[in-house]
Amino acid sequence: MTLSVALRHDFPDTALDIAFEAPSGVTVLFGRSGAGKSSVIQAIAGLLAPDAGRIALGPRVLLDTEARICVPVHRRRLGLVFQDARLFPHLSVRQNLIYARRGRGRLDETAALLGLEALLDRRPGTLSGGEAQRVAIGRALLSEPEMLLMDEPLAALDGARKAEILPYLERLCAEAGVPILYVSHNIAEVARLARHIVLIDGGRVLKAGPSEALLSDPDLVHVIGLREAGSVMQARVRAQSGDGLTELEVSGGTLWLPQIDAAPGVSLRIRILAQDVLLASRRPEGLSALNVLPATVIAMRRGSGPGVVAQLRVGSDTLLARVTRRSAEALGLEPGAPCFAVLKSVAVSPADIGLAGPERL
Amino acid sequence: MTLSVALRHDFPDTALDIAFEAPSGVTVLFGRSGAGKSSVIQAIAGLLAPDAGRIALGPRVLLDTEARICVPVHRRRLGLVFQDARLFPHLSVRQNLIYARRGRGRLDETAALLGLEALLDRRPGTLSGGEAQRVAIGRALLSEPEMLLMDEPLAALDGARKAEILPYLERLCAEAGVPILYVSHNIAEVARLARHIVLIDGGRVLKAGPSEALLSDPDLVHVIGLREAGSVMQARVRAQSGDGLTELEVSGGTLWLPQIDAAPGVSLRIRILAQDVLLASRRPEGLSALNVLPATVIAMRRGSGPGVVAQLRVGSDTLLARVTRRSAEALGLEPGAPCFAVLKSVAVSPADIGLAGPERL
Amino acid sequence: METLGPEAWQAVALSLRVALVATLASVPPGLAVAYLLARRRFPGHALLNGLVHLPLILPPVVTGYLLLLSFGRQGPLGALLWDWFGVTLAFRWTGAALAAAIMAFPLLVRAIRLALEAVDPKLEEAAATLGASRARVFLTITLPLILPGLLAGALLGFAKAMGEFGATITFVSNIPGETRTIASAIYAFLQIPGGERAALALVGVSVALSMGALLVSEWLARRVARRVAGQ
Amino acid sequence: METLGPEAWQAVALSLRVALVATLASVPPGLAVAYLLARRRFPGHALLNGLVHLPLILPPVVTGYLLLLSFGRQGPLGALLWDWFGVTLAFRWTGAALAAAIMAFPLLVRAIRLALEAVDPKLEEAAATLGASRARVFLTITLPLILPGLLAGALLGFAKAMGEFGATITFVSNIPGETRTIASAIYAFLQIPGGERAALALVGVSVALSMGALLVSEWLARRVARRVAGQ
Amino acid sequence: ERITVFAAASLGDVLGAAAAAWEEESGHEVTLVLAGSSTLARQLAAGAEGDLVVLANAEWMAWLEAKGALAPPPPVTLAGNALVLVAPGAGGAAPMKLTSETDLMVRLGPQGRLATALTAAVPSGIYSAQALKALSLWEALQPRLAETDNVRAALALVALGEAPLGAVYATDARAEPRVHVVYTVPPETHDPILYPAALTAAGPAPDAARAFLDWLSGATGQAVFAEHGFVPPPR
Ligand SMILES: Nc1ncnc2c1ncn2[C@@H]1O[C@H](COP(=O)(O)OP(=O)(O)OP(=O)(O)O)[C@@H](O)[C@H]1O
Ligand SMILES: Nc1ncnc2c1ncn2[C@@H]1O[C@H](COP(=O)(O)OP(=O)(O)OP(=O)(O)O)[C@@H](O)[C@H]1O
Ligand code: MOO
Ligand SMILES: [Mg+2]
Ligand SMILES: [Mg+2]
Repeated sequence: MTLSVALRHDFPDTALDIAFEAPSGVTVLFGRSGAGKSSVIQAIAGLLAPDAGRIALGPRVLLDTEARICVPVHRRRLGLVFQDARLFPHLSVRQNLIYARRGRGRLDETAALLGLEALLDRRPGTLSGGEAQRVAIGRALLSEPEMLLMDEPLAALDGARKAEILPYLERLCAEAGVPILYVSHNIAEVARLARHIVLIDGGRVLKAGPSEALLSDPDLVHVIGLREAGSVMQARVRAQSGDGLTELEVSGGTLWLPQIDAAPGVSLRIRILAQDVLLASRRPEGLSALNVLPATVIAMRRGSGPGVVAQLRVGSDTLLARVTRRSAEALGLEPGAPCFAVLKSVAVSPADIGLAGPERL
Repeated sequence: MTLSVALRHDFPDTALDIAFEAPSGVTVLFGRSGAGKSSVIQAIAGLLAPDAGRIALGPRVLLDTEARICVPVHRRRLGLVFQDARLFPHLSVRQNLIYARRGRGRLDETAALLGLEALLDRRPGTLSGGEAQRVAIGRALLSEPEMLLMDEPLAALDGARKAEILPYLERLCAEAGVPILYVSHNIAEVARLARHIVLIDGGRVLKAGPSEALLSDPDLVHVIGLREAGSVMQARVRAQSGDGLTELEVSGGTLWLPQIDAAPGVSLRIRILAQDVLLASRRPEGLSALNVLPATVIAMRRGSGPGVVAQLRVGSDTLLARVTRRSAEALGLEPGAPCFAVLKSVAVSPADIGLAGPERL
Repeated sequence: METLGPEAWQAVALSLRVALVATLASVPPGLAVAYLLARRRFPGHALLNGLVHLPLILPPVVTGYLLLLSFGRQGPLGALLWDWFGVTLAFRWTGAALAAAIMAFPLLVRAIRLALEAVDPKLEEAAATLGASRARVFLTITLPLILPGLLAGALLGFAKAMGEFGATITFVSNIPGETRTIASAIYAFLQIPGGERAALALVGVSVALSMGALLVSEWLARRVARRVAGQ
Repeated sequence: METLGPEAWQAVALSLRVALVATLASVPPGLAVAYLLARRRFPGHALLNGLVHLPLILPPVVTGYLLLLSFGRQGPLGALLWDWFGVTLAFRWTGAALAAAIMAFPLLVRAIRLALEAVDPKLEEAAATLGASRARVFLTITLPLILPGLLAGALLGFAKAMGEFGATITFVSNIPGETRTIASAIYAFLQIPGGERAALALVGVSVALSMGALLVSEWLARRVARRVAGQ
Repeated sequence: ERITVFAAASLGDVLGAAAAAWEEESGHEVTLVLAGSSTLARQLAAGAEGDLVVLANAEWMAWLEAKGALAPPPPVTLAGNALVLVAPGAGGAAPMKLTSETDLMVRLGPQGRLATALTAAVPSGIYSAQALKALSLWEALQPRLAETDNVRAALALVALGEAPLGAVYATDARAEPRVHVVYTVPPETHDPILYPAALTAAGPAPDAARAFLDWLSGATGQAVFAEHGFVPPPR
């Protein structure tokens, strides 16, 4: 189910002019503070009436200012997690969670996932910031929406909690086929979840496309942040080794990564940060890095700093590596040059591995 | 100026029993959602009256339940940034910023730092989540407090904006001598800012101490998160090289890092993530990593996963490295063994470099 | 209260009944009108608002007279009520309740309206995104959140209904057991020399009853407010 | 309005003056009492609350009678005011303003109280952390935030003051040019044969004035509410 | 000189006319303060500055005298009035003869009520009650009364057709076109209806007040009362 959004709206000081398509899976809206992310979410949910626009979820037209269609908020069946939790203060956590009445049966399961079991009879006024945000997530999940709109849902949560919730969202998206439109500043979350990324800046779409392409686009390194630039590779589980590592097949060879709970044959998406890749002119030895893949330099892009981003071909995948200019010169890296990409196994954390959605198998 | 906190408070379902000292500089309260971080902040500010406790900032006793001392909130001179922005809805952004009346002269400067120049005449109701949070930060900064209490102030902000605000907070702390108590889930922020860390869990202090010690304590790796484990090294700027790199002197040798704007002789704290360190049994060659330091293994700690954390001595510093068990065995890493620590220059981002406060020179 | 004869107690009972019925019966229309005034912009907004305030602005006797003109047996509305429902208000306690309700209406509406205007529309939006229809949003979010204001308004209405005299006696006169409320009885006592004592005794009863209502409403409101504050 | 003679216009002017003075003068004590009732717990809380509601509960005539007893020249408070300040309220327009203010007081206080209870204490806390004393917090945060409620209360008070009759005539009588307000004048007209026409004309004027006040207050309240909502 | 006259509100128009004439004649000015008899009496007792008081009720005058609020001479009666029964409509129907309770009951019908002022408190109501008792109609009619706070409200009930009958003063009935008199209550069935007047003890302008009182009792004043339908006071 594809969400297609096209809207124009004038605020007193700024203007939105946004158009994008969000195919099934997770689409991340990414952009700096004030870019217009929340406004887009609100318009899709029906809480902001844009000056002009058309919004459709699959065959359902939710808004068409030309055709004077505007489905009321409560009929849109979109689960919205607000940037602020917006819990109902007079209802207990339990009552907040089952407010939508549809997902009652899954209350216990959802509460457990979000660590809310002990809080069910509390009132929102007594919750901590993160607790409130988790209730808000649960409330939206239990409304069994046709699509989830999540506005920085995990910003108030600690890493451990995030690591529990993210895979659930992923499964929901993959198994229940609920597409998610997700706002985040956190590129690790973005890379993990996003099948599709929409980069917004100053009320306009800067770039939109599959996450693999955007995250490994050296032109976007400055937008995404140097430290978070990276690429996404397709991989297939080959075997589980005894010592806690999983053997994966990528187009350019074999990767050993910390154990991934997936059966042999399963397809995965693996995000590799540019800065986690070392380059070597000959195959290194006696090094703690297990993964060494032969590569060819496609392009070298200089930024303003001392680093260069090397775009490499590894098998049929693209890999980014960030090295200093000094090293690049010392190693003689230039387009067409052969080299070896060195990748530490532990540099790929579970947060960087996502299931490839069924559609992409 | 040291903040000393000791307090007990019973909530209907949970209890707080917290005691710690926050020396000058930045102290970070770190702990999972619901641990009690915000409650501690509120108690220090005087917004939560604990059942029992004593809170003193330097010579000023703010609270002493035994001596029946309780300085009213408005006389505590603490600048508090709330987890929610809590802007005054009826005042413009400008009026919000200068509400405290003290720092009026620095309005323009602060607004520029926080990117609020264009928003000064707006009302809070029209701001985006991140914009509101920036106004809240500015409001607290402009109150010229004797201490800053910041409850996840940057959670709603994008990386670029964070990268602008963090150095400012650092300078404020170092130059103006304003201590900061900072709540954060984001270990990168923590490592960057914290001189002191207080780990809270379930209403109790799990561990407290200087950040170098806590962040490189392999026992705490599971609390901090595998991916974020690392160590902090003291370094001194030696020279700026022409190609955008800065040469630094560390106890174990020389490091080349992307340009750091600091004069030769300045002391710095550099955070190095365990997963960014590769180990080699002999000095590697033809590799894009510029920094190779001779090291000795102090200890090897196994977690539940496939990785081990190697604690290394490099000169007089401690360095953590995370490698797979398979590599550790292949390289023969065991306590006492010599090896080489390999560190990519680009792996240390500006966010990982902090000024060492004047007190620590 | 030895000074109070059975007639006086009858007046007390009647006053209670009139005030209670007036209060309860005016809550639903009060809610509706307050909602319209607080949330909707429509052509007759100012007119409706003015109409609601009229009983406050007019001397009570005038209100009573206008009620008589409209709801008396000869009045257009009174005739209608009689023809359609066989209901007659003139000289009935129901008429007294109507008079009390109308006099109390501006107070009730204003309290509810203030409460409605204090409800954060973002909460109602959140409920709508969870699939709640307008009616459900109102019943499950708005109504509970305005409950303290509703209670305050109902209390004001009740107190006013207990004290109302001018409009009531003008509209439904003073028929023992039917329309002779405490206030009418007090007035009657005050008209004769030396009647102050008996009036005072009735004033005492009236004050006691209303204070009881006040205490109950404060207690309820505090409970409700704590809930609404999410604690 | 040809039917209105100069005496009637005198009553209109007087009513306006009385209602305005009553409203303005009761705002500060109304604020104080509402603040106490909304924010403080103290031993006399229920008593103060009851006292404030009394004028609503009592038939106006009784309130007027009690005022006469206390503030009349022979009354204890009246004597005190006279001895200390040379002020006399009985049978003066100032007394009419006092009566109107007292009758309007419960409405004013309740509106302010509802508004106060809707203010998010977190905002006041935030102001305190910025070094604002209690007084400054009240003036810069609380007061602006309750302004819509204050306006609503003042409007109710004004409307009530315009319509007040029973307490006024009982306390300060019906002296042309001094205490004969519109409502008293209407009463006087209704007591004589053929006076209905003149009474009706006065009702018209009274309604027009109050509607004017209503429109102004609604407009103001809307402006203020928009500000308070942060837009 | 200006004098203040505290007068029963029902005397508003007659005293207004009288005052206008006297002002013309004497050069003094009159301020009329109109309210219910009980209100005026209490206010005078509480120190209100009235020079002359005219009530619709002898009892409150006696109460004032007992309080020492009056100055000599003793109260004089300025006028009298008659009690009548009125029915809605312009009239034309022959005046009724009240002989038995049945006649009244027939006119009231199964539902109708007899409008009066409060029979226990307000003068016209008290007179009505006395008359009904004297006519042996009280038992039957008491449950059928609609008592109002003043006689004008009772009149309004009849004028609007809400009550088929009402007991009011002749002066009120005379000036209300929407009612007609169906019965004049025999004066011997109730206490005489009197409007007493007196000088107050605290009045600041006793001489002028005395002059106005005398004028009212005199031929010119009495003529004004007669013009408004009042009957002369019994001598
Ligand atoms: N008024 C209250 N009544 C009951 N429990 C409370 C109350 N206030 C806080 N708590 C509980 O105390 C614990 C600590 O809350 P606190 O807000 O300090 O957490 P926190 O560490 O700031 O969490 P987060 O990172 O989610 O903001 C939480 O479990 C919370 O539910
Ligand atoms: N009602 C309004 N009036 C004026 N400007 C508005 C209004 N609402 C939003 N804006 C502006 O529109 C821009 C986009 O706001 P939006 O909330 O969509 O940002 P965002 O991308 O969600 O930012 P953040 O990450 O800080 O939450 C902001 O600059 C904001 O100030
Ligand atoms: O003139 Mo009266 O005292 O209202 O019957
Ligand atoms: Mg946003
Ligand atoms: Mg918190």
